[in-house]
Amino acid sequence: MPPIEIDARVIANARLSSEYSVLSLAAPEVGARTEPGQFVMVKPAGVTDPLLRRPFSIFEVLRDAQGAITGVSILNKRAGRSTRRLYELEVGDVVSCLGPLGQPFRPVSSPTRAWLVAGGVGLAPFATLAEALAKSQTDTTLFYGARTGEELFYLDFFERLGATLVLTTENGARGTKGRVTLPLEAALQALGAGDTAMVYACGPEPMLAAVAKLAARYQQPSQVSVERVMGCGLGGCYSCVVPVKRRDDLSSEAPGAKEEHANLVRSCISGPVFDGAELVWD
Amino acid sequence: MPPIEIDARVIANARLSSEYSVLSLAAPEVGARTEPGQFVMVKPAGVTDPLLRRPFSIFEVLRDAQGAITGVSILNKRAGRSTRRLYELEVGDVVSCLGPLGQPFRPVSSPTRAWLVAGGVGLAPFATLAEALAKSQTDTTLFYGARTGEELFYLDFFERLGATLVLTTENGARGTKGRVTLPLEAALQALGAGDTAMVYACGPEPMLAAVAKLAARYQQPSQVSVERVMGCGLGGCYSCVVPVKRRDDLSSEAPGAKEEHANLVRSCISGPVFDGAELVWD
Amino acid sequence: MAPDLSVSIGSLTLPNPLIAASGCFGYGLEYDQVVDLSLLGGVVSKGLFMKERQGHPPPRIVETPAGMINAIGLQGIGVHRFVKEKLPLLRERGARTFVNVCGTTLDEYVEVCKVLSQAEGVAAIELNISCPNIKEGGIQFGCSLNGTFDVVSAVRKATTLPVIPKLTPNVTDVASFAKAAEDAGADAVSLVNTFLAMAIDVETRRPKISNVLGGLSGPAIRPIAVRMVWECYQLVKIPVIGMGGITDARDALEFMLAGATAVQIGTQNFVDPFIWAKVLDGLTDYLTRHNVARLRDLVGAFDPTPPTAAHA
Amino acid sequence: MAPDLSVSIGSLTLPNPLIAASGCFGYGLEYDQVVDLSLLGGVVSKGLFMKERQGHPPPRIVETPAGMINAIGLQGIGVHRFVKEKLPLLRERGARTFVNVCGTTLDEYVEVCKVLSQAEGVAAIELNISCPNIKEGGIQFGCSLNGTFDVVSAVRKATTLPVIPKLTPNVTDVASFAKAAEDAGADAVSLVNTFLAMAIDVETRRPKISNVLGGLSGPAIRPIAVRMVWECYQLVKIPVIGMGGITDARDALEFMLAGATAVQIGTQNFVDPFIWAKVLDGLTDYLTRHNVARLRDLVGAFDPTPPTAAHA
Ligand SMILES: Cc1cc2nc3c(=O)[nH]c(=O)nc-3n(C[C@H](O)[C@H](O)[C@H](O)COP(=O)(O)OP(=O)(O)OC[C@H]3O[C@@H](n4cnc5c(N)ncnc54)[C@H](O)[C@@H]3O)c2cc1C
Ligand SMILES: Cc1cc2nc3c(=O)[nH]c(=O)nc-3n(C[C@H](O)[C@H](O)[C@H](O)COP(=O)(O)OP(=O)(O)OC[C@H]3O[C@@H](n4cnc5c(N)ncnc54)[C@H](O)[C@@H]3O)c2cc1C
Ligand SMILES: Cc1cc2nc3c(=O)[nH]c(=O)nc-3n(C[C@H](O)[C@H](O)[C@H](O)COP(=O)(O)O)c2cc1C
Ligand SMILES: Cc1cc2nc3c(=O)[nH]c(=O)nc-3n(C[C@H](O)[C@H](O)[C@H](O)COP(=O)(O)O)c2cc1C
Ligand code: FES
Ligand code: FES
Repeated sequence: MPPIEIDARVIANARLSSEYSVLSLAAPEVGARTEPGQFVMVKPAGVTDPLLRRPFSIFEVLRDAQGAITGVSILNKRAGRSTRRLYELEVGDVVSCLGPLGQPFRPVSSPTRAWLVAGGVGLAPFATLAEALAKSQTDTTLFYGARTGEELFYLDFFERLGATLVLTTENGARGTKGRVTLPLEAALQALGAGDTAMVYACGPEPMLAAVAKLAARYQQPSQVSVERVMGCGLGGCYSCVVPVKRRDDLSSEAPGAKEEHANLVRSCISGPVFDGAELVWD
Repeated sequence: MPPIEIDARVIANARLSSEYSVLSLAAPEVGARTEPGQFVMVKPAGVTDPLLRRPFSIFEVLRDAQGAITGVSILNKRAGRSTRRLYELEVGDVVSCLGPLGQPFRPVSSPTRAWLVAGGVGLAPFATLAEALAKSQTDTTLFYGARTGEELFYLDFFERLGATLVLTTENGARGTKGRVTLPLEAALQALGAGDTAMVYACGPEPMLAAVAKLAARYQQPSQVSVERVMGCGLGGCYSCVVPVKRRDDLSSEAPGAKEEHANLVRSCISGPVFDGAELVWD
Repeated sequence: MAPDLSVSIGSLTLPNPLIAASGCFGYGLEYDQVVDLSLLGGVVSKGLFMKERQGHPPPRIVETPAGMINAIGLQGIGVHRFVKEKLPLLRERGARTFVNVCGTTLDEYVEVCKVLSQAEGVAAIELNISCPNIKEGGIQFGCSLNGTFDVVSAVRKATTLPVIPKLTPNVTDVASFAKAAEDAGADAVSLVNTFLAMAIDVETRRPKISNVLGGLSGPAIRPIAVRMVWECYQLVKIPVIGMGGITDARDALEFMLAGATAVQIGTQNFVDPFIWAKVLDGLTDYLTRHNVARLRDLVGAFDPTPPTAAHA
Repeated sequence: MAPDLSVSIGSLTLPNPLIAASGCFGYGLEYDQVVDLSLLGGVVSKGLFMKERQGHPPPRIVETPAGMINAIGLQGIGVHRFVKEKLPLLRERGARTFVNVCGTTLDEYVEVCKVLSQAEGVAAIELNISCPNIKEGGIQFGCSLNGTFDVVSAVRKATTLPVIPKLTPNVTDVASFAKAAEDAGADAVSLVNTFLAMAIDVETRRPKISNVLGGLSGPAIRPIAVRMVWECYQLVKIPVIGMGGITDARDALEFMLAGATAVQIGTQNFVDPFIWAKVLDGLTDYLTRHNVARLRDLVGAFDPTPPTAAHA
């Protein structure tokens, strides 16, 4: 289905902290097409600075009391100019929203377990994924790491869906002290022979690399959502490339290519979700 | 007194029509220093596009119920990108405001009469001037021309101050049909021998030229407020020059200058108000 | 009657002057879902060498005031795969395909053009002698009058397709390069490619993109690009294709008034992939308001008489 | 301890690297009421010829995306009146005054510099060989390596004041011009002057400014200017003074990391005449955060190692 472009009104902009907000947009057409793990390219409407849109995972698909889809939300973390502007938007402001875009997560179902590994704002694509997994009653665990206890958001949401929560914080204020990969490795070790867990990950790239390597070490499959600087989100600019082992963009017979670094594919259309084993981590 | 720079909150933005609004700004320090005919350089705060500020006459000096100065307003007419943005501002938005700037009108007092000639948005500097003239009980007439009857604003305001109103519209819907110079010339003709009227004018440049020439023809003094594209409002950029006969910016002994066109002086600091007889009209 | 938007570039007639700029529209097919490619005046492919190329490591772009810097480094599938995999699909969709041709040597330019001459469905060749993002070839030709003349002459002999050298703005006198291209037999010139630029992250003191240097595009450069188009228009007789920061119909018309027969849209396509219909509507609206029957009559219709000083 | 913001340009030591750019600060005195001129690193005067000049008819400026085009045409009071009327007042205020010197001929440059050498209170001469807004002289020197060498050599012989040629960005290889200036005995170079540009009002089909062509300045050009400063820094040993679109401390630092010993602020001064204190505070804040004792240690401290691809 082709992406939609819509000037979406801000329905709400809930500040979760001085850095995080959940920006809810009246974009029912986008919500209706969304699959877990897809993203939107957004910018405040009518504004020429910033010039380019910015990519954000679709956090929630919003519904009214009757269950009709009313829009989407994004979990926005202030990182620079655009994200600061988005943080400051008020109800009624208008955001230009293009999406949904990209390859979604492939949900698993029982007996395979779903392990969602989120680092910080990497939680974003897992709300819709957890909903899909809950629907198919798949055994779901959220491994969720943040810097502090105050930056662990939406725990109720995931609990209500029946997910098991395994929390870590860097300062130890809540959950295990340390990185989210610690409890993940413990769980992988404890996994019964013959049991399978699909390890989904989203977060900072070093975390993604660690998660993908851990999953591989314990012979479990993984799907990771990468974040690259994106100019267009549609495959037009080639700014968002990631190195992959498989050559799905360049043919493998390409002369000379072998001497070069790994095959660079556009994460906006071939991703943002990739098989963790497929990516080249340096 | 040096100008003030202030990030002023929008107190009100009253749309008078689809093109005109009165934008009220919480800038008491600017209001406190304002003399009739001065201007401010404004732009929406925190915005880089448009980049440059735009000049606007100070329309009203705003006061609270106790008479304390609370800010200034501008009479904004949509002409391009900045003025459209200003038109669209809402209460609570912030405008970066620099002023007051420029040379004010020199008010006259009895027995000299004050004739204020306004074309369209050229009404703006006359609200504060009319107040000053009312205070000194100077006999004041407002000649006010607009395209249509709906574009004649703030008539009550001037009536309350005791000014005589002479209105013209291009479509004849209200007042005399035609240009504002028509009733002005009639009044000049009717002026008793020995009587003096100071003709103040603000409006489109062809109107200013016509008014200044009329005043001169009938041996009356005039003060006109000119509008040039301004980059800085402080004398820094030399973008706002107007040709004057007197050489107050270049010394008259300047060799070679005579062969060139008229002397160009910066209207932001030597104006915007000039003696009508001093300007070169082409 | 609806105004006539068609324009001609040598033997080529386009239904309208709006062309998707090279490197800003993938191979065209990426935009299949959002635009009907046949409605565009034309589509320029990403820059193509003989062989595949990986391009530069990311990060490859960074936003700057009213613009962006890119150093993609001409990642691409090579001319053979393009002809085999992309061209047939573009033809099917009714796209008028311009192929942006790169080379590290004069011979490579000629070879790529020969391959394209044998293919079906190529409307014209845009000779990329102006990419600031690769060290070998390319801009070396584009920054030397002799280099420009030589590569255009060589390609001219190798193909009967329209040849449109794309000029770099990173020179003192761009019009002299348009003239060299014309003298060498070019059918048109296109300009501008990007301005060599860089951005530093002051917190890390490192470059913001991996290649350090990249090319600046977007609205920021438009006033310079318009000036360059006007300079070329005054000096050469062949059509000029203008680009650099076009965001709407007004910008497109500014280039056409300055002498552009057609225009390309690059960066704005990232901002708004649905721009094409909006600009077409804007052109029609302008022509209707101004009572102009044929858009092509506006090419070079800029009147240099100074405006009046008073803005009121 | 407060970090040391001072920088040296040849024999000249400035308390900080922030200099008001020529043509963007009147003769300095216009800003007396809003800035303490002695707090600035320096103030560059408007461009001055021997004689007074009227400049171009208005409109002289137009805003463009993240920038502006100007064609003031060097309206000015001439060097004699400057020395008589402005210089004493600037001295009184403790301003370090750089004089921007123009000429229609090589002799005029020399004559103006001689007059300034005899005056009291001139910190340095900025040789304007790069104004795009006048036909005769100026940029003719700035666009030719020999012209640059000749005018700098001639002025070098005529004065003991520091000589700082101001380079135009409208050339293929700006660093070669910096080198020519260095070889001719310049004490430093400053860059960039404005980019030749134009804008057309599509409704009237007329130019937006009376001179048709003008110079583009402001944030739009910053990425190109930074690149040029870095190129010059790598090629010459004399200090480079950088400018082009600086709006805050971060932008100023970007130029210094790229190799600028000092920086000038032009267009942003129009946007915010109170910018100076803000940028000074920003510099101090940066140095404190990064634990750098002397700002000058950051000059050229750019590290070209590519950043990591992942932004998170
Ligand atoms: C598929 C995808 C999904 C994402 N989902 C979320 C999310 O749900 N919530 C969230 O807060 N953030 C998300 N991000 C990251 C978000 O896009 C960046 O934080 C944002 O672009 C920064 O913009 P800025 O103007 O605030 O920062 P800038 O000032 O532009 O830069 C700050 C940092 O952001 C990075 N960045 C800049 N532009 C882009 C871009 N176009 N794409 C990616 N990174 C960029 C820069 O490398 C830099 O490190 C996602 C990114 C991708 C690619
Ligand atoms: C001293 C003075 C007082 C003014 N008072 C008022 C007022 O009270 N109310 C009001 O509505 N307008 C007033 N103006 C005119 C107002 O400044 C312009 O309408 C405004 O700058 C247009 O900006 P824009 O971005 O909307 O238009 P643009 O898209 O920039 O241009 C539209 C028109 O406005 C003119 N213009 C652009 N920039 C400037 C500038 N910096 N200065 C002057 N003109 C410019 C252009 O020449 C053009 O004709 C005044 C101008 C001056 C010089
Ligand atoms: C991401 C990107 C990639 C580009 N790749 C090419 C290319 O492969 N070949 C080429 O000739 N120009 C390339 N360009 C330049 C554009 O075609 C165009 O000349 C330039 O961007 C100016 O137009 P714009 O301001 O509308 O983007 C590229 C530009 C961008 C932004
Ligand atoms: C209105 C205006 C007038 C200028 N006049 C001069 C001048 O007289 N001499 C000169 O060397 N540069 C002149 N310049 C160029 C500036 O000094 C500076 O080089 C350029 O604007 C880039 O810096 P910025 O982007 O900070 O403005 C002028 C620039 C502007 C905007
Ligand atoms: S973001 Fe443009 S190709 Fe992926
Ligand atoms: S507006 Fe800058 S000098 Fe008058």
